[in-house]
Amino acid sequence: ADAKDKPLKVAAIYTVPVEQQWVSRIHKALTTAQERGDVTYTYSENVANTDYERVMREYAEQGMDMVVGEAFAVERAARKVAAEYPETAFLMGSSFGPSKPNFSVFDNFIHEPSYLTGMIAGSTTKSNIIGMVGGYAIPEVNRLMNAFMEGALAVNPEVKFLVTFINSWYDPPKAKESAFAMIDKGADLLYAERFGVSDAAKEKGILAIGNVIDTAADYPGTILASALWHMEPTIDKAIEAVASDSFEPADYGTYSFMTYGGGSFVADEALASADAVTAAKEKEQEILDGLFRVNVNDTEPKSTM
Amino acid sequence: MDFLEIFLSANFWAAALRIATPLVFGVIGALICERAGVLNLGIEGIFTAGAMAGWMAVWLGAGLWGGVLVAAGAGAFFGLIHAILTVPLGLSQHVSGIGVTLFATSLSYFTYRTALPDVSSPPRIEPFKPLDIPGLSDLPFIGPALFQQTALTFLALFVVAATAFVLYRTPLGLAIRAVGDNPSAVESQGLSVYGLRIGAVVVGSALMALGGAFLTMSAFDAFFFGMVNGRGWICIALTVFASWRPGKALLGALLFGAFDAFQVRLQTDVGSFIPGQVFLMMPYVLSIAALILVARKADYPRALLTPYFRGQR
Amino acid sequence: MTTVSAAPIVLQLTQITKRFGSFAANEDVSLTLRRGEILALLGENGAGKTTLMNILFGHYVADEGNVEIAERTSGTLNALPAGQPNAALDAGIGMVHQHFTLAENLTALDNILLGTEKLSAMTSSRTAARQRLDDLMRRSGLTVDLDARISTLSVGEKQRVEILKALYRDARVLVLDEPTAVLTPQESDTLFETLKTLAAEGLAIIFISHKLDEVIAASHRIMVLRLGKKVADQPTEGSTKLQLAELMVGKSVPQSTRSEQAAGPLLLTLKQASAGEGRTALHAVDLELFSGEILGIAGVSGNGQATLARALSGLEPLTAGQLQLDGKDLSGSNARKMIDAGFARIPEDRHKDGIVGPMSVAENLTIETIRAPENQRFGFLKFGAIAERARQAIKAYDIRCQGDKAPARLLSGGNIQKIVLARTLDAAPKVVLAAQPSRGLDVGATADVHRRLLDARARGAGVILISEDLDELMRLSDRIAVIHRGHLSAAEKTETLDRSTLGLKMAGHGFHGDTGEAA
Amino acid sequence: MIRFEPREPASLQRLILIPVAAAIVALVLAAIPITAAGVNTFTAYGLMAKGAFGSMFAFTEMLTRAAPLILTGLAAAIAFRAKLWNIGAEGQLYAGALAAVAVGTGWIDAPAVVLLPLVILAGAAAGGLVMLGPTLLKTRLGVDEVVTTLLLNFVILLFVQMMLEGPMQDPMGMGWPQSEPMLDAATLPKLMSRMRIHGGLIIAFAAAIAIHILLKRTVWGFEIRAVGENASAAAHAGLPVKATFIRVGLLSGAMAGLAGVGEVAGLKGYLTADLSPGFGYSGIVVAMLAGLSPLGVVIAALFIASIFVGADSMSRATSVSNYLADLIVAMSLICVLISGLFLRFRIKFVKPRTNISQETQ
Ligand SMILES: Nc1ncnc2c1ncn2[C@@H]1O[C@H](COP(=O)(O)OP(=O)(O)OP(=O)(O)O)[C@@H](O)[C@H]1O
Ligand SMILES: Nc1ncnc2c1ncn2[C@@H]1O[C@H](COP(=O)(O)OP(=O)(O)OP(=O)(O)O)[C@@H](O)[C@H]1O
Ligand SMILES: [Mg+2]
Ligand SMILES: [Mg+2]
Repeated sequence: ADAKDKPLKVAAIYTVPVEQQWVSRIHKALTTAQERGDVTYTYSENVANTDYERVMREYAEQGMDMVVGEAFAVERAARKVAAEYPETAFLMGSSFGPSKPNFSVFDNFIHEPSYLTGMIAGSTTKSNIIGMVGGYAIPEVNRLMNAFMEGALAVNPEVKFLVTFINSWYDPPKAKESAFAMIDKGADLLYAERFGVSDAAKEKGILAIGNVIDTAADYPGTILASALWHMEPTIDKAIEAVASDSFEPADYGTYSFMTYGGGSFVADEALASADAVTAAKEKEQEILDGLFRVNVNDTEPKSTM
Repeated sequence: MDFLEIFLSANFWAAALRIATPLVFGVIGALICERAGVLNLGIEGIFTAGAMAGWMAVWLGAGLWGGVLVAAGAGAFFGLIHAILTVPLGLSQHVSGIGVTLFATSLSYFTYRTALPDVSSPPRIEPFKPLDIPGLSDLPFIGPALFQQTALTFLALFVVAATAFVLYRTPLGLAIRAVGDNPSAVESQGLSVYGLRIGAVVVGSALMALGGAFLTMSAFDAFFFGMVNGRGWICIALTVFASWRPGKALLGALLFGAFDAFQVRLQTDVGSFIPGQVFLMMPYVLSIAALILVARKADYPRALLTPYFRGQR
Repeated sequence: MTTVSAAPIVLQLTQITKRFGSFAANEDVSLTLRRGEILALLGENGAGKTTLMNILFGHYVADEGNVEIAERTSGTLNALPAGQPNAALDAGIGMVHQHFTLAENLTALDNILLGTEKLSAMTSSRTAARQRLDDLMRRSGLTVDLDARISTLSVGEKQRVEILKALYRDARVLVLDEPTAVLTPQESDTLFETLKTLAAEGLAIIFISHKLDEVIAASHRIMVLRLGKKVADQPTEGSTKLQLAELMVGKSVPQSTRSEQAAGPLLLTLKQASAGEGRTALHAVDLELFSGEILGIAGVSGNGQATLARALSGLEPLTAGQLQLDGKDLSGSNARKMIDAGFARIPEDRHKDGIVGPMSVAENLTIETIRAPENQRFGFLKFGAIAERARQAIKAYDIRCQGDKAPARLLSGGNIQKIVLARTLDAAPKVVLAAQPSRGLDVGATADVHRRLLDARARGAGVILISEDLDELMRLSDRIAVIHRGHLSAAEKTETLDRSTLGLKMAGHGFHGDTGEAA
Repeated sequence: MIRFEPREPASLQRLILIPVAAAIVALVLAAIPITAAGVNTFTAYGLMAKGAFGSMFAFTEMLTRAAPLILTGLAAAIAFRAKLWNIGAEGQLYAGALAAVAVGTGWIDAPAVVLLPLVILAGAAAGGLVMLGPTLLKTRLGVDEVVTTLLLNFVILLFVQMMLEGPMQDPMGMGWPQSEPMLDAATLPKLMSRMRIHGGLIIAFAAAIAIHILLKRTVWGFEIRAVGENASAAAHAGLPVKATFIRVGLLSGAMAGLAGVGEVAGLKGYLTADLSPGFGYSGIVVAMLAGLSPLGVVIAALFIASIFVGADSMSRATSVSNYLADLIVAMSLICVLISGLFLRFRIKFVKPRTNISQETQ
C-alpha cells in the first residue's frame, strides 16, 4: 500500500452511546481530527456485542483507512476480522497486546493523574472517609481506582475507602443514590467514576474527584481535582502512521501516559490546600521525568472499612 | 450491627422515597391499565419516552412543569397506540406492549440523537429542587425524610391518593373496576367498553411517563441512553404484588425503594466478601418471594388480557 | 289470562333481517309489544331468538328493518338508533342476558349503579340509591343482599340482581333470555309471579324459553321463530304444548320415558365424603349407585351440586371419606384415573368445561381417549383412525356441523352437548354423571339427551343425574336424593315422591344436623 | 362506523398479500424518520436491501442474527400456545449460555462427538430448569408467571455477571468479566468459511421442525393445544394439565437455552454479560408475528433479522444514527401486527342507518 492522501477515511465503532465518558474521549479526538481536515469521520454507537463483527466488516468493506473501536468483549473476533482486511488499520481499545498485521491497541492508562488526584483527596478529607462509585469492576476502572487509593494513602495513611459498583455503565440516578449512601456513612469526598456521583456531591455540598473528563464547569465549586484522559495523542499518532503508510501493530497505550500528554491532572486551587497542590505538582514532575512510576493494579478494589 | 442504624436514619428513608418515586408513578399507571383489563408492557418504553420528552422540553425552554406536561403527553401518545392496538383491534396485549416498548425506546433515542448529533457530554437542565418548607422541614426525622424530596415526589403521593379516591369513590372508578372484570357488565349498562379501556390506558401511560420524567428532571438533570434500566418492568411486578390496589402499590414501591437503598448501604460494608451482584439481586428475589406470599390471595382483574369484541362470546 | 290488546304499543320491530355472512339468523321478523304484555319467544337452538333480542338492545346492528319505541311521556313511536346499547337503555329497554353480565368483583349495589351516574361525577349518591332499591325490592319481591359481592351469590340471586338492574333504570320493556334455564321450579315460579306483578304495573316483558309449560303458564302471547323466520304469533290462550313443539321443530317430537327395569349390583359408593370449602362445600355425604338405575340429585342451584360432581369425577380431592367404584377405592384419584375406571361425566357448563372451542370436532370427540392405542402409536397421533371414528360419531349422534374438521366452538349448544355425549357414552362407561344435561337445550335436543341416558341405563350403566328440572328428574330417575347446603338426603324411590315433597326438601325440610333446619 | 366481522379461514392469497402490504406500509412510514435525518428515501431502501441480501456476507449475517431469534421465538410460541406466559427467555438464554460454557471450557475433556452434544444438552437443560421454577410456582401456588419470569431475567443476568467476575472468569482475560473460551471440541461448526454463520442455525431450523411435528402430530402436542385453549375442559377430559404445563415450561426454557448455546458455542466462543441484545424479548415479538406457529417463527425471525440487519447497514452507509434500525424494526412490527387483523376479520364500513318506517309513514 502507498501513503494515503488526507483526509483519511476513519470509522469508529462504539458499544455504548458517544456520551459515555470513555468513548466520548475517542469521539472528541476524532471529531477534532475531522475539523482539522485530517480525516472524514463516521461512527456507529451502541453496537451490540453480537453485531460488532458485522459492523467491523462493513466498515472495512466500505474501504475505511482506519477503524477505531473497543475490542474489549470481542477480542478474538476483532483480531480475526482485522487480519482479513490488511488494507485497513485497526486501532482498538483492548487489555491485550497488538497483533499482526494491522491490529493496534490502546487503553486509558491514566493511573498517573489518578494517583495525583488521590494525593489531593487524601490531604483534603477531614472525615478520612472517601466514597468511590464505579460502574463495573473491570481493569480499566480498577486500575484508576487503585492508583487513586494508593495516592491518597501515600499522603494520609488514615484514609478509609467505601467502594460500590453499580453494575451499569449508565444509571446516573443509581450512581447518585450510591453516593448519597456513602455520604450518609460519613464520606466527605467522592471519587466520581460514573455520572451521577458529582451531582450527589454538589447537592450535599461536598467535594468530588473527576475522572476521564473535565466536568468542573458543570459542577462549580464541587470538583476538587480531576484525572483527565486525552485521546488526541493516540489518534493523531495513528493517523500519521496510516497517512505515511507506516501503521504497524503496536501498543498505543503509552500515548495515554502523562509524558505524551494522554493523561493530565488538574486541581481546583480554590478548593485544595496549597500544600497539597504543591505536593501533587512535585509528584507530577517526578512522573514526567520518569523518576516515579505509578503501579498498574487491575484487581478489584474493596472497601476498607 | 449497624443495620438498625440504617433503618433509623432519616436519610435512608429519604433515599427509599426518592428511589420509589418513579416506581410509584409507574405502578399506579400500570395498575390503572390493568384494572381496566389491559396489560401494558409498553411501560419500559413509555418510561424512556417520558424521560426523553420531558427533559428535551425543559432543555428547549418549556420550563419544568411544561416538561412534565410534555412527558405526560408523550406517555399518553404511546398509551394511545397500545390502546388502539389492544382494545378495538384486540391484538395480543403482550406483543403490542413489547412493540410499544421497542417503538417508544427507539423513537426516543433516534429523536434525541438526531436533535443532538454532536454532543460528547449530555446537556444539563436545571432540575426540580427539594422542597424546603420552613417549619415542616425542621421536624425531627419526618422533616428530613419528606422534605428532601422534590415536587414530583409529592405529585406521586398525590397521584396515589387521587387514584384510590377515583377507583373506590366515584362512578368512573366503579366503571373501570367493572370493565376489567367483565366488559359485558359495562356494555349492558350502556357504558362504552372501548372508551373506558382506551381512557384508562392513555391516562395510565401518561402517569408511567411521569416516572420517566422524574429520572431526568428530578433524580438527575440529563438524559442518557439506557437510563430507565428495567425500572418499568419492576412496576409490572409491583402491580401484582399490590393486588391492584393503590395503597398497596405505594407500599410495594416504598419497600422496593427501601431494599434498594438498603442494598446500596450494605454493599459498602460487606461488599468486600460478598459479591456485589448478590445485593443487586436482592430486590428482585425479594419481589418474587413477596409474590409467592400474596399469590394465593391475588385477585386478578378477570378480564385482564382478554380483548372484548362486541357481540362475540 | 286476560289480553292486553287494547293497551298502547311500547315497542315495535319491523321486518328485521340479520345476516352473519350468507347465513340469515333473522329474516323479516316483525313484532309488536304492548304495555303490560308478557310475550314468550320460542324456537329451537339457533332459531335466532337471542340475535333478535341483541338487535333490540343494540349489541348487534340489523342489516334491514328497524326498531321503534314509544316516547316515555307522549307515547309516540320513535326510531331507536341502531347499535347503541345506551340508547336502548335510555329508551327504557332492560335486558337480562342468557349469560349474566355482572362484574363478579363488585357488590350487587355496585353492579346496579354501574353506568347510572355521570362518569364525571366526583361522588356517588349511594344512600338515595339504596332507598330506591329497598323500595323496588319490596314491591317486586326481588330481594338480594345489596352489599354482597356477586361472586358469592347463587345463580338465582344473580338473576335477581340482573332484573333489579333493569328496574332501577325504569325499564318499560324487560327482555329475559332463557331466565329459567338455571332456576329451580320454586325459583321459576317466584320469578313468574314477580314478572306478572311487574306486568300488572305496566311493564312489557319478553322472555325466551325452551320450557313449554312455563311459556303457557306465564305469557299472554307467544311468538315462534324457526330458522330465523317468524312462524307463529298467537295468543297463549288456546296454544298447546304439542302444537308449539311442532311449530318450533316443524314436526312432532317423541318423548322418551323410563321403562321398568330391575337394578343390578352396587357400582359406586360415597362414604361420609366431604370436599370443598365455603358455602358450596360437601359434608359427610353418603351415596350408593346401582347398575342399571338412574339416581337423580335434586337441589336448589349452589347447594354443593358442583362440588359433588367435581369430587365424583376426581377433579376435587376428598377432604374426608371414601369413594369406591366397582369395589375399588378411588378416593385419592384424579380425573384420568376415574375415566380409566369407567366413569363418564357430562359437565354442567358445556362451553367452559365440555369442549375446547378452537379445536376441531374430531379432536373434541377424541380428547378423553387420546392416549388409547387406537388413537396413537409411540406418542404420534393416528389421524386417519381419529377422523374415521369422528365421522362415525357425527353420524351416530347426528351432530350438525360442517364436518369433523370444523372448530367445535361454531356449534350450537345442543350440538356441543352431542359431542360430549358421543365421547363419554361411546366408551360404554360403568357410571355416567350427567350434570344439568339439558339446560338451555331445545325440545329436540333435550329428547335426544334423555334417550341417550336411558340407553346407558338399559345397557346396565349407573347414571347420576344432577338437575334442577324436576320434570326431568321425575321422568328419568329411579330414585331421587336431595342436596341441601352440602348435605345429601337418602335416596327415595321416585314413585313415592311428588313435586311438592321434593320442593320442600330442596328448601331444607327434613335435613338434620348443624346446618339443616329441623325435620 | 367501522365494524369487524370474523373471517374464518383466510385464503392463501390474503395470507401472502396482507403481510407484504404491511411491509410496504412500514417502509413508507419509515420514510418519515429517514427523511427527517436528511437521507433520500429511495437510496435508503436500496441500501437496506443491499445490507440484508446484497452479498453472501450480508445474507449470512442476516441468517446469523435470525438463528437466536428463531429459538427464542419458539420458546415464546410453545409456551404461549399453552397460555404459559414466559417472558423470561432472555434469562433462560443466559442460563443456557452459562451452562454451555461451564461444560465446554475444559471442565470435561472429550472429543467433539461427545462434548458438543453435552454442551447442547447442558444449555437446553439449564434453560428448561430456569423455566421450571416459575412453572411450578404457577401450577402449585398460582403465582403469576409473567412477573416471575420477567424478574428472573434480572436475577439470572446478575448471576451470570457474578460467575463471570468470580469462579468462571477467564484467568487470561486481564480481569475482564468474561468466561474462558470454549474448547474447539465444544464449538458448533461454522457453516461457511470466512462467514459467521454457524451450526446454531441448523439447531434452530431443526427445533422449529421438531416443535411443529410435536404440536401437530403427537399426543403431547394435542395436550398442549387443549390445555392452552381451554385448561378447564382439558382437566374435565382427564388430560394431565399440570404435567403439560411443566412439559411446556421445560421445553420453552430449553429453546431459549439453546439460543444461548448457539450464541456462545457458535458465534462468540465465550460468554460475556452482554451476549444478547434482547433476543429474549424479540422472541416474543417473533412468536406473535408468526401467530404462534413454529414454522411461522422461522419466517418471522428471518423478517425481523433482515429488517434489522438491512436498516443497520443502511444507517451506516448513510451516516444516519444507527438507532434508526431499531426504529424501523419497531414500526414494521406494529404494521405487521395490524395487518394480522385483516386476515382474521373483514372490515366493514357502515353508514349510520336511516329510519325506514318513518319515511314510509
Ligand atoms: N356473532 C355471530 N356470528 C355469526 N353467527 C352468529 C352469531 N350469533 C349468532 N349467529 C348465528 O345465528 C343463529 C341464531 O343464533 P341465536 O343465538 O339467535 O339462536 P337462539 O335462537 O338464541 O338459540 P338458543 O336457543 O340456542 O339460544 C345461530 O345459529 C348462529 O349460527
Ligand atoms: N361468535 C359467534 N360466531 C359464530 N357463531 C356463534 C357465535 N356466537 C354464537 N354463535 C352461535 O349461536 C348459536 C346459539 O348459541 P348459544 O350460545 O345461544 O347456544 P345455546 O344453544 O343457547 O347453548 P347454551 O344455552 O348452552 O348457551 C350457536 O349456533 C352458536 O354457535
Ligand atoms: Mg340464545
Ligand atoms: Mg340457549
